[in-house]
Amino acid sequence: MTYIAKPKIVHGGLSRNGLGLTVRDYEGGMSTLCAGCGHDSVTAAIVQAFFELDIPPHRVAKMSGIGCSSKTPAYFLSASHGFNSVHGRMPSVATGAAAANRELHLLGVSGDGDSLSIGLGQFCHAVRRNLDMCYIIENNGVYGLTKGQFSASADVGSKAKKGEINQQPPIDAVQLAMALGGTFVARSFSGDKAQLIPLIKAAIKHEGFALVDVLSPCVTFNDHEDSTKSYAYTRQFFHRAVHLDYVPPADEIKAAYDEGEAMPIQLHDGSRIVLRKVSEDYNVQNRGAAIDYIRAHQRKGEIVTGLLYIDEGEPDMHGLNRTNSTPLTELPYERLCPGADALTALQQRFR
Amino acid sequence: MTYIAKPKIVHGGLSRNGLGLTVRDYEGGMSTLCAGCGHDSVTAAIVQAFFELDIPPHRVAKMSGIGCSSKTPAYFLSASHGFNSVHGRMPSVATGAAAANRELHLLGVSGDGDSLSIGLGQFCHAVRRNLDMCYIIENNGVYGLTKGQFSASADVGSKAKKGEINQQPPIDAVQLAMALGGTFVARSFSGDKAQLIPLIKAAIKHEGFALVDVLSPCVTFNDHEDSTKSYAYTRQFFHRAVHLDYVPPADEIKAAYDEGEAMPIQLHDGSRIVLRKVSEDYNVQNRGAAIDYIRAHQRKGEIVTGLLYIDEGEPDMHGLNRTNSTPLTELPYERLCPGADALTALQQRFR
Amino acid sequence: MSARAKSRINDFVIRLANVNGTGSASANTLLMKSIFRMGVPVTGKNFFPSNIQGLPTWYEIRVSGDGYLARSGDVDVMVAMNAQTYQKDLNRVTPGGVLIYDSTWPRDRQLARSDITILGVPFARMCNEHFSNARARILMKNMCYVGALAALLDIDMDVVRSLVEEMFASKTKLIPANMEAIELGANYAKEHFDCPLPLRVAPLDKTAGHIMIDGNTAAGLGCVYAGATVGAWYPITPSTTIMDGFKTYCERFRVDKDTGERDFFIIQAEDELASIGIVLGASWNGARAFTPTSGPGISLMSEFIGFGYFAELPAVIFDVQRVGPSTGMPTRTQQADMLAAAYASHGDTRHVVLFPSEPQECFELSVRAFDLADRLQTPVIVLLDLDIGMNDWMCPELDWDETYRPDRGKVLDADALEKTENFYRYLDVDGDAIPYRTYPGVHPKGAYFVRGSGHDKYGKYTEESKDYKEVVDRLNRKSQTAATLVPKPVIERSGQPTKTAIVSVGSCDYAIREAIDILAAKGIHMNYMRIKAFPFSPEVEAFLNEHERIYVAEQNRDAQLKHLLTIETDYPKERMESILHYSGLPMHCRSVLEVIAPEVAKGEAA
Amino acid sequence: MSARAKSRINDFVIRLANVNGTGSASANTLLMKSIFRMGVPVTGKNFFPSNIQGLPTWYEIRVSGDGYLARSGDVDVMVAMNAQTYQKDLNRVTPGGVLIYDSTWPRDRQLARSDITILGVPFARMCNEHFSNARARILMKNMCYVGALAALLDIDMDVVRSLVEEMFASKTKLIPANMEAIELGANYAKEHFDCPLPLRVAPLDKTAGHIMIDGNTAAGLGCVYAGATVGAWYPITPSTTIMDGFKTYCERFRVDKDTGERDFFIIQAEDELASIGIVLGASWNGARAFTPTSGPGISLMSEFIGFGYFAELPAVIFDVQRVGPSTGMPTRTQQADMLAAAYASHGDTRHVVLFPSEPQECFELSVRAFDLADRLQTPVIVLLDLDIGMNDWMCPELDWDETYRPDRGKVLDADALEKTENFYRYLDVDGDAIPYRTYPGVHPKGAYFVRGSGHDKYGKYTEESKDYKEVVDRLNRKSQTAATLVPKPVIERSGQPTKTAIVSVGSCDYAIREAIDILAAKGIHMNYMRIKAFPFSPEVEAFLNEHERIYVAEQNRDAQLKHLLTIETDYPKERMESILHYSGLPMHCRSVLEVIAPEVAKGEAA
Ligand SMILES: Cc1ncc(C[n+]2csc(CCOP(=O)(O)OP(=O)(O)O)c2C)c(N)n1
Ligand SMILES: Cc1ncc(C[n+]2csc(CCOP(=O)(O)OP(=O)(O)O)c2C)c(N)n1
Ligand code: SF4
Ligand code: SF4
Ligand SMILES: [Mg+2]
Ligand SMILES: [Mg+2]
Repeated sequence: MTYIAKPKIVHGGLSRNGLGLTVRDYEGGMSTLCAGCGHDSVTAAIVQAFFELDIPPHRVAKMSGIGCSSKTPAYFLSASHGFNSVHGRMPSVATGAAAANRELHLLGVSGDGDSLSIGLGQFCHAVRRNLDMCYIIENNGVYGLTKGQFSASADVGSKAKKGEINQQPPIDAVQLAMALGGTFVARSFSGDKAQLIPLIKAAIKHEGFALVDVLSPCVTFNDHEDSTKSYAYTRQFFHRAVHLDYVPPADEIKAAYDEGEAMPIQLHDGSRIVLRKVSEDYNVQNRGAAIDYIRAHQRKGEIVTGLLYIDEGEPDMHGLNRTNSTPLTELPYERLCPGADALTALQQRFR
Repeated sequence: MTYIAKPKIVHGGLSRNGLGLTVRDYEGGMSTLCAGCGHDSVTAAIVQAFFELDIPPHRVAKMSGIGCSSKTPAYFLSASHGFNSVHGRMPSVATGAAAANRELHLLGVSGDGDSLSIGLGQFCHAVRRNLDMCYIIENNGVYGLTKGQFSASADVGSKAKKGEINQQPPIDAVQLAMALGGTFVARSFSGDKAQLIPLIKAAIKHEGFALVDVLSPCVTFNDHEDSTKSYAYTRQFFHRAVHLDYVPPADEIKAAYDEGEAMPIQLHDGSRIVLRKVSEDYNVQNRGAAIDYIRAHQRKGEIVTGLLYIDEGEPDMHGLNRTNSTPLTELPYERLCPGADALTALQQRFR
Repeated sequence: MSARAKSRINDFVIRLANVNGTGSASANTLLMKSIFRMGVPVTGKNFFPSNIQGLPTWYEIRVSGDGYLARSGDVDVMVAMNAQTYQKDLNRVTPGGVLIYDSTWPRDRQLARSDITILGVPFARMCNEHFSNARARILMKNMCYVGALAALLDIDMDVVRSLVEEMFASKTKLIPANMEAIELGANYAKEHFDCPLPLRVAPLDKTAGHIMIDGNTAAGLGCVYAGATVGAWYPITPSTTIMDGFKTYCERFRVDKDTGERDFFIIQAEDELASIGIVLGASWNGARAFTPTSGPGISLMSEFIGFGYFAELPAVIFDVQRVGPSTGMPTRTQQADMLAAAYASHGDTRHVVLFPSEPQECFELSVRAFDLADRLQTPVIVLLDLDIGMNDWMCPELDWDETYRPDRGKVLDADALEKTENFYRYLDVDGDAIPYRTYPGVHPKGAYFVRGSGHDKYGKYTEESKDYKEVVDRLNRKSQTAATLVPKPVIERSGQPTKTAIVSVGSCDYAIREAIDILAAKGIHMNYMRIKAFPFSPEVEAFLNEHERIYVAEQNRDAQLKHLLTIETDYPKERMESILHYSGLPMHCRSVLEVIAPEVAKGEAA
Repeated sequence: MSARAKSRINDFVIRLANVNGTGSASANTLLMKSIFRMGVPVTGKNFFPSNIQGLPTWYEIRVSGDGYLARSGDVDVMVAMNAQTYQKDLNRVTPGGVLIYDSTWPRDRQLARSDITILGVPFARMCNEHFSNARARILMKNMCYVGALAALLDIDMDVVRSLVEEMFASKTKLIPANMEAIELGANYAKEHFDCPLPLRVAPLDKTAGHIMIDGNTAAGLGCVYAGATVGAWYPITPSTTIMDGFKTYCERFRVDKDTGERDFFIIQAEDELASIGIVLGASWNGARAFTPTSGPGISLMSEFIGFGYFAELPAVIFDVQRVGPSTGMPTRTQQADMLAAAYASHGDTRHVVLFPSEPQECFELSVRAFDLADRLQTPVIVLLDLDIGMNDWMCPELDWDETYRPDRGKVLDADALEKTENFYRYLDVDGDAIPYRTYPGVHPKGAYFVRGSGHDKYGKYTEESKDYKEVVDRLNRKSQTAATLVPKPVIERSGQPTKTAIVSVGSCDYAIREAIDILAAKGIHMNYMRIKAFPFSPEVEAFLNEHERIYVAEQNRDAQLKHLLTIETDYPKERMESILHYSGLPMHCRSVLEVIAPEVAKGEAA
């Protein structure tokens, strides 16, 4: 974690975002992960995404559980609020945080162990509530921090470093989120920044639960031959279904897209994403078809990536609750307390 | 629970099963559920299924969590072993029981609260392990025992007795089990004994995790108008996709079925189930198609019932572990203990 | 002659035996409230099974002009409406008492007793004759016995009528039928028996300024008044009605009439681990948040409670205790989660625990719990029990000081942060072991990293012994600060020189007060301390030290309160003796007398 | 002059500073084992960060001809291989000690000390010159410092060689390179320095009949020998290697050579709630089942532990304690889960807890835990800690009594059931408060219903006070039975008349023995009792009562063992004084001396 302070040298030449901040202002402490760990690439993508979105760091809450992946919030956005909770239970903490202050940007970073083993129940229920947050799973098929046991996302037939072969079918966060009514479901690869950064941006801007399942190889325990979560394997079987561009609210959609091929989707704050199909037969707004497509490719050993499903029409958790649009934490006490007279009046019933 | 002893009168005229037992021998204590509760019908179906399967009651372990549904093991098979565990955690107890003695028949009875809220994680992981058990969810969309709060299976728009309308998308145990690689997935209705009994029989005989999600209305808290889990609603929107007959090992398949329409599937112990499509376009051995079919009907407000998916080819939990075929509990200690010489020898490494 | 035997006017117990799911609850409340409105102190205890319909249930009303509102253990009037338990109910009647049964059906001649008065009223027959609807016939039987009792016990019929009118204010159509049923019963009684009985109600003026309310509703209301905005829960008996109460009043007071927008967020979580996670997340983010639960929930929450302790996050947890261990008896009462609450979670922890004794205190301590949680930046557990939480208690009217403003503790707001050089989350700036905190999003300088792993006083991750110890040692000191901030014990001195005292908590209160009076009448004088909070304020130990002998009365098997006193004070353990009541039923004074003065207890029982 | 200063031969501490993930562990083990093979008592403690690669890590080897194997607190030889921590490592050396560093790069002249000897060896340069592969260059540096130390400390090179040969028995190709690296270091040292140093190893005969093993492996092996067939777990540091150990030996001894069929089932559960659920299910069904975990796991398991207590199911739980509260410091040691274990779960509970002090006892008590769990039909928690569990300890060779047969307790088998009239699960037939149980499926008469809800002595559901109390009162008596069955404390008397004693548990043992010897040398005599189990056997209280003053030494902030003694015995609390060590590092004798005789402690430190 932020054990080691990273020297912060601002180069004169660094570009500044709309807030006048440089990318350095979105960085965090020095990573203590293994050299080459996929998670560090995700960290870099997060830094870039927030920088490009002009979000003030202190308006972001970084939520995590326990694991190598869950440590990463210490390595980005050091000026943001961090909450490193207990193993597998970050979704509930995020739910409470969201309930209290609907305006804070919530970014969850979790691992496959954290979200799909111990945290599976909480993860599913957060999807179901359509909690407004960007939820990244740094998925490596193993428990990194406890030294390489298979996680629930390990594929059948994948071999552990010590030779053991996983026999149990994997739990796929993407298919699960689809089945549970998730409103933004994406998959990517830590090695593919070009895809990952716009995805994270869109996920942050989506109003509701935005899952980004990122294949993020563990170089120490799961990057060998016969692992299906290694860099080599992922690069080989990686299949882009859709290409996504993120367009900020003020900007014009600049690139020219052919009709029918490109589809702009408006997000709640006026920003848009422009989707281009890479694969002919993919429909990002049809849940059933999307599931089929993913499953069909999965049978071929292929990993479908990109924004796989989006529904901007569903209300988020606050919409369902009809919460005051002012964050609850900003309501003055006077508004919350019914007062002495009301107390007297209501006690009539108790006589 | 078995508070009240039920008078056991064996009528001379009762038929006897292969073990010479009557259906009375498969009954339990007097139910303390509300008159008309769907769960009592499921109880009756369980009694009938075990009676017809000639299973000695004491070879059955009845596992449950907490809830009205989870109380029911006290109302059937009183000569069986019961384990009423804690709320939502029965799947793990069943997993341990199965590990210890692979020959005991495991029957789990749970509720939608027990399995889909607090127990969601354990439920999913039991499916994933392909634990050999028949797992019945008595699904009423509410928490009966705590007086009628919505459960996670409540449909969007369903109205509670006190008027509240559920807004969150339901968690569907059937779709979840499909997504998690479940090898036997069925849905039925407590009011449809003709469908339920053979389903439960097949589920008991299936080697692996057999889910039977039974719509089982709660007359006290969720049987009013505007509830989508009421008797009336279920009867109306109930849609049989497949018809199932269970045929014991020794028996001939008697009924004549048209080619193509009827499909016999052999179970591990030599018994068979014969499936007849009610609906043209249903394929019980195609996971993707099954999911699609269920989802399509769901969009129309219809509840697809019957055996929805079966795969007799996957190894169960013991198959995956390659456990000794003799139950672990029956292995003599002498076989388990490596002995003094081995201990001396292995300590060479520690010098 | 026992203290209670002195007068049978306004001093007896009615027990109503019914089947659950038959609508007897409102009839029983009506009966109790009628007595209350006559100015006579009264209390009602509900004994119900852990199921929904069809099993025996009892409601016990103690009428006590002297204001003794514990369970007495006697049954002076039994209303035996449940054939299934008739035998048992008959046996339960205290000699000299009265049993009322439904004489629609012939009573087994075997089931008789010569030492009590047995009165038959044909409730079912009368209702069947008067009402045509099947459901009404069942419901009206209940009203019918209320009528009979009103006549027998001399309850003011005008009071009954006005209560019925209030009960059905929104469905006035139902009033006549209900009154008819009541009158049926009353008339039958008047015609067939000498009314009133010697054992009866006489108007008094002892309930003015009081209400009848259950502790859970009062606690839920307290959360509204404390300004809580986020409530997370997973349903569990007997805590569920706390959230019901919160919801009722939030819906009444916190929904915008025009837009329907809500100034609160209630989350029915997927389980208790999620409930407490939600509370911690919301509290961290600046809301006042709480969760009601019961024993199994506390066990499930214990990992997160330890997190809250170490990361120093406020949280308010209500544990409405039921009978343990494990699932135990969910509809029975006990005080057996004290150790589990005080030291919840692995590692060295010590939590703030509050012990209300009745509903008015539930309201008060629920507000106080939020202030303490914010001030001390730590989880606060409010331990109610089923008896307090689910039964209707007579208690002082709730009142509200309009000048109250929440104590949010040491929070640096945007202005303060703007002026601050550096903000360090876990630094003991003021020497009271309580550091400053910030709410997320308020100011760039306020950002910090919350973690349950080792951290130093600046909030940085650490694995250094020195830095770690600095933090846990401060937490230990914070616990001492807590002892000075929590509510002080209630101390009542006998007025006579004595070196003996009773120490207790929560719902034991009435039973102990009654016992103390009885003992005093016998010349045995006792001081009394009711502890309201853990860690113990200095007054607790000081009080102990004044005495040579302490009786510690509590409702659990293992003497958990005594354990806490033994661990946390220097008072010699050998001078403490336990009074343990753990049957699952509310405590009565006999449990106390039996230990302190068995001979007096015997006299009482006679 | 302190006891240790007497001789610098076979009496010093080596500390090796490295970066984790660079393969130093096997080099350090090689070094330690070489000394062990020379017959000299030795111990190794690993201080590692909670990450996988790139952070500082230290390994500390204490060499003690007298067999004092606690951490000493001194560093006599520092091998400073990590540039990042060089300054800190330099400061850590005890005056008069030696520091060895990698002189490949020039050393900052500022970083010097005149009171120690500083020796530079160009490890990196030599390895870079000798090895071409990048990974080998890193790994061989470690072997190189082993060589240098072997020369400097006079370690027998033949012993080193044979150990290297054993280490690489399955990859013999690697032996020459490793030996080459070792010789590089040894030769450099011999050429440049006076070898050996005054501080050195001399052969002894004190390790015969001993092994070097970590507690977790020994515990895992114990589970194999106990006949456990089902192991469920969720990985958590520092308990993970218990299951690794179990697995290793099961795979060796319990897999059918021909069919590959396994006589065991290890289930990696989805979390700790599931692990304990699996264990309870398997135990109920007749298997011996266990789960290893650490603090957070115990918190998560507490609901189920209470279930096991109330439903009376055997279960064996290993809690390898780490620093709490919450996530705390996962790679540091502590004994702070004692209260959490003893009274885990809501409601009145009291669990059986065992406290092994070193690996051999881990083996022994792990077998014993299964016997007790079966005999008492209740969860048994074995409390190790990170120091015992993950460090290599010298301990007596494990031996096995071939006549041992598991005590499965009171189980009615098919024959017995056949003869039984009626089987009632919770009936106290023998008066020892332990009822009879059956395994499911064995016989029709053996069926019963397990539940965590209220049940009577026949096993039937109940909500009756009397029936409920009968069962929990028996459970209380069962706890007394437990006290007579658990391992008795280890008591060591000073041989001199004394009224003072030290009481402790677990891994404090060596530190206390060393302190006792030091104190004895100063004429301060102390008796000693090491508690091995809870509930305390009668011997515990008897021992306390023999003394006027008791020091309770333990590794936590809150004096949890003292709390347990205060609650569970009648020994006056005011006569107990705490010795608390909770830095997260293994205890050393100074913590003890500082409390008992500060002047002695000072002398020792000098
Ligand atoms: C309650 C609890 N159980 C177990 C652990 C130990 N633990 C820490 S991280 C981890 C697994 C992490 O795996 P994953 O989430 O996939 O993260 P990765 O390290 O692979 O990025 C486990 C089991 C814990 N901290 N808390
Ligand atoms: C840990 C825990 N939390 C909460 C409860 C309270 N509780 C008992 S049953 C139940 C819900 C039961 O719902 P479901 O499983 O759907 O069963 P049903 O009664 O509807 O058949 C709850 C919340 C409990 N017993 N234990
Ligand atoms: S162990 Fe794996 S997941 Fe953890 S930091 Fe190293 S490479 Fe990354
Ligand atoms: S409350 Fe509902 S679920 Fe429970 S017994 Fe009654 S009808 Fe059945
Ligand atoms: Mg992982
Ligand atoms: Mg339900």
